[in-house]
Amino acid sequence: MYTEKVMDHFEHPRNVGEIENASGVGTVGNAKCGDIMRMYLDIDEDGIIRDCKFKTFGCGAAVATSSMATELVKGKNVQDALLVTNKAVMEALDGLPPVKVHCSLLAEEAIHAALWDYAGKHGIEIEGLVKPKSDIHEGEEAEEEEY
Amino acid sequence: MYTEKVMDHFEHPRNVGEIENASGVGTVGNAKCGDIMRMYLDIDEDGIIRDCKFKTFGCGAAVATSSMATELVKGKNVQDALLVTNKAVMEALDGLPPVKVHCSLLAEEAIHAALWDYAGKHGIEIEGLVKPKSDIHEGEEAEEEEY
Amino acid sequence: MGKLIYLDNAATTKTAPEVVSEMLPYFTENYGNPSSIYSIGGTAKEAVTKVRERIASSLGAKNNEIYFTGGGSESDNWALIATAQAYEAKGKHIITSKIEHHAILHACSYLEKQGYEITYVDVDENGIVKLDELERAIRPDTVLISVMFANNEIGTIQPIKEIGAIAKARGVLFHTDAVQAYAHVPIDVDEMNIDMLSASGHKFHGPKGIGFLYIRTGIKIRSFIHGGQQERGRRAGTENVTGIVGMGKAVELSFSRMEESAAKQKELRDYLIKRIKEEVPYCRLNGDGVRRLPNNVNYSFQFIEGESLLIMLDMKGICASSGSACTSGSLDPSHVLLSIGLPHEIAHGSLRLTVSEENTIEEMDIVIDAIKEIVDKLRKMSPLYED
Amino acid sequence: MGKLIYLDNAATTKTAPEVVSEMLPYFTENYGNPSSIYSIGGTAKEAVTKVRERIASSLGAKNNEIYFTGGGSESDNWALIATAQAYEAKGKHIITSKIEHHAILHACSYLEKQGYEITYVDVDENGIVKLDELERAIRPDTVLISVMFANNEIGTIQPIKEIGAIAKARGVLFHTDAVQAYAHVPIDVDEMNIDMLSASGHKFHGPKGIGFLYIRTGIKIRSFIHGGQQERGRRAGTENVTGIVGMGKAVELSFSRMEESAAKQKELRDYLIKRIKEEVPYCRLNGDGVRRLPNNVNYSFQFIEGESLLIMLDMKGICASSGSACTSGSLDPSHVLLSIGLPHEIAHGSLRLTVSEENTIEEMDIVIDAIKEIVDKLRKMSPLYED
Ligand SMILES: Cc1ncc(COP(=O)(O)O)c(C=O)c1O
Ligand SMILES: Cc1ncc(COP(=O)(O)O)c(C=O)c1O
Ligand code: FES
Ligand code: FES
Repeated sequence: MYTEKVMDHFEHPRNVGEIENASGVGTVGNAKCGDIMRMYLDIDEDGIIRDCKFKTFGCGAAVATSSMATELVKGKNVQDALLVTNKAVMEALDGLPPVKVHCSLLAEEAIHAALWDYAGKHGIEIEGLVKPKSDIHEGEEAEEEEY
Repeated sequence: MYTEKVMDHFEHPRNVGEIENASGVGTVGNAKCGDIMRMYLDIDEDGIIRDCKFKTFGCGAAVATSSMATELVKGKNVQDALLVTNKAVMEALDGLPPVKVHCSLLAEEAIHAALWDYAGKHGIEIEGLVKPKSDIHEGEEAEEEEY
Repeated sequence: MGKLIYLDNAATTKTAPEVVSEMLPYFTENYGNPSSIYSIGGTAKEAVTKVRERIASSLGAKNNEIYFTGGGSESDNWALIATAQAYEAKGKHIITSKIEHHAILHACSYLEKQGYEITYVDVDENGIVKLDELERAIRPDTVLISVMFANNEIGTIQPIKEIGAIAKARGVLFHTDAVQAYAHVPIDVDEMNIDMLSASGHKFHGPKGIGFLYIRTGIKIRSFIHGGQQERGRRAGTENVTGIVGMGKAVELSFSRMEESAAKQKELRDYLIKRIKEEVPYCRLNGDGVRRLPNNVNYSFQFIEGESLLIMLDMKGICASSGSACTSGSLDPSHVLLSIGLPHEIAHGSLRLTVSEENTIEEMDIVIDAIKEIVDKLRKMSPLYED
Repeated sequence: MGKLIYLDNAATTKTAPEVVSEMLPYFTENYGNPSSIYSIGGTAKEAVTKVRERIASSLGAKNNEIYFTGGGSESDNWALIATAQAYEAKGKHIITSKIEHHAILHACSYLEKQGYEITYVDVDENGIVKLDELERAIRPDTVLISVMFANNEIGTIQPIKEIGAIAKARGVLFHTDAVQAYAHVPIDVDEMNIDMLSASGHKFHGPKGIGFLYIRTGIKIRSFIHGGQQERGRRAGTENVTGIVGMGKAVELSFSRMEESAAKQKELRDYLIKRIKEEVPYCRLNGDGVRRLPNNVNYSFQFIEGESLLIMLDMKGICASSGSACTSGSLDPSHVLLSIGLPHEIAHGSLRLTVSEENTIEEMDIVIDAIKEIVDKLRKMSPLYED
């Protein structure tokens, strides 16, 4: 069901771990829903993301999107990191099954949450960054089911 | 679905045909329902059935029971012919599928109708013989069906 | 089984050997549950997806408009019952024809008991639905028209495109029971404005116990069998992978040679029709002469009864049918033959011969000779003949 | 497919080669419609009859109490929906458990929308239905109790005989979904007071897409799929002869070696349970220790998520399942695990291993090593672990 790229990132996830004294840390998701993603950012004085690590409790897609997201934001400045949307992550992974799109949203939100944390701590405003939802599932609406 | 005996009587029906100037003729069934049986009896002065012939429009079981019924009544006296019930015919044929039981009733009724005709013509009373229904399906009740 | 002549292809067909070969690996190797996550489940799932695509493209439909079912009867019940319930708010009136298969008619009886109203439109003497009557039957509370593509007993092909156009113009959904037609004659759901379509694998050399229902995108779908998330949550039950794979192969085979196959069948059909008409007195061809399935011959022989005829044909190794095989066990004469105006006693004496492309003209000669001999024998035994 | 270790026999099983051989002649030789009158139809019909007898005798039932269906889900839907409708006049209340398969639960949701009332009885922490609660739930308008024989996720076997006794004493019908239990453990419908029972062929090395429903004589039966006269007019549709024949062979095989097979499975099961408990920290065995299907192991591993675990097992050629395969596609944690009291995050990290008698202890060793390695790897990646 997953593309080769997804499987590769799942089997060999890049940047797993924590960053001590990270510039920003963001945690999103909800263990009740079976997915939690935590993103650590190490950002230099010029606003360049020097390093990025993650820890994820979630499905294969959640792991792969975390891994890909860390790869994509590394080296970018905080403003450009906002361009790493869930769509960008999915494209970089050659796509995800429809039922797994929300896992990539989790990755986007985790980056935003880490950036928000960083911005708050440093009194910076990142254009276009809004306060992330604390629970990615909050805004979702249940799909209509008919029996 | 039919026993060997039924198949044998169907494939090689005994006593097919008509008897000219028969002592008694009985027709039962209903073309609308797909079954008509006509029985011809040739009865001597002692009330012995010398010959018996039939014509049948109907299913395999109808043909076989007609054939068997003619065999069974031949040589019997009119009183004993009443013992050739549908049960007797079915037994002689080693049984019929449940859905085909009514075909053997047809045979019984055809004999009765022919005997009734004979009795009427000759002013005789045959003990236990009642006027046959003109249509064998009259008395039947539709099976309850549930959808 | 010896030298059988099988002329009951409308009842069921021989599963093609290529179909069986295609199925085999899915029994003992790729037996995984397609809903599972591991690779052998994935193999099964891919196979199912490929068949879905193949069927969709055979109808001009989209992949996600094809739902696998356990056969034609389930498809018909689903289409009628679940759709009736889904559109209850709009109305509780359904239109169908008098010559539908029992899977439609009995589902309609069920709905009637549930408070729905059904109009059964008449057919003409050839079995063609009366379009003007159909159109007049449409009411504001009509939600669905269900008319079969081709009749299983007399082979008459309905003016489906015209019915689809009427349904569309009047904003009514249109379902067609194409169990006898699919993979036998070309069908395009868009061109014909078909909203739902039932088919069954074993009618075109696929396996028994598998079928599908086409449901056009945008139609409110209720499940009929509730449970797991299979078929996008619309039809529960572990997928019958082997059945699906087998049906898929049968679809491929049928569509790759549909024209030749139909031509061959028509040749056999027309040969039977012609010789019987010329050589057996007191007979009547039932169904339309032109708008007719390539494989169907249906004759009534006066003064004789169908079952006797069938058994005698069977004794000669010829498999045929009288009325619909699905209703044997019932002794009533066919509702289809009564609807086209046959009197009861004639309806009882009907014979359906449905050929496949595997039959030969030599077989037809044997069959015709057998029919002549048997009809003669039975008439001599009949109290109705020369009376 | 290489050296797979298949441990998902509760999702579906490999069709036994003997089963496939038994089916083959019914595809291309004895392919006749069993409802037809001629000999090849008769051969098919006889085969169907033989299977019906075999299944009936395996349950202590009568031949005419067995009805073939398209699988477990259809059987469940039929049992619930048609029975509810048939007994409407008596009442519209049904009792079931919280851990039923979705085929039951979603059929219940459907009935709720149709105005029926359903009571969902709790289970204890091992997944055993609370009998006192069940008994208290019975009302004058209760028409049916439906409790599964054994659970598909955690393998817990219910006190069916006790439930049957309660139902009988209170004059309520009792249906059991025995899809996981039939042909795995002995069942006697009279001794256990079972009025209706669902089973599915592919759960015991038969083919997919075939199942049956046992219905005790005397129970009012409504059809679920309406149409032809098959199954004595109760379940329409051309009989899936190959499916029936295959299921029949699987029944024969299963019952002829049920004890040895169960003993072998229990050995594998208990080996897995013991070693995992001893060697993997933060884990919890779900389901009852004793009243448990011979083939079922279900563990929750804290801090990790099931799908990741499954994919990594798959990469090592191990087929397993997390929760019920029938609901994958859904991302909700298993309702069964929640019902036995697991918190959501733990329910997400569950693994079901269901063995067959073909598995070996050597395979179990490989699986245990793989689990240890993967659980470790995933925990290292988890933000919940050592937090
Ligand atoms: C307990 C139970 N009931 C019903 C079903 C449904 O059976 P099927 O998938 O054959 O329709 C299953 C398996 O999927 C099951 O495990
Ligand atoms: C027109 C038509 N509809 C529906 C069916 C039912 O199909 P199945 O027997 O595969 O359920 C049949 C055949 O039996 C048929 O000929
Ligand atoms: S993280 Fe929720 S399913 Fe992927
Ligand atoms: S004569 Fe009526 S079915 Fe036999």
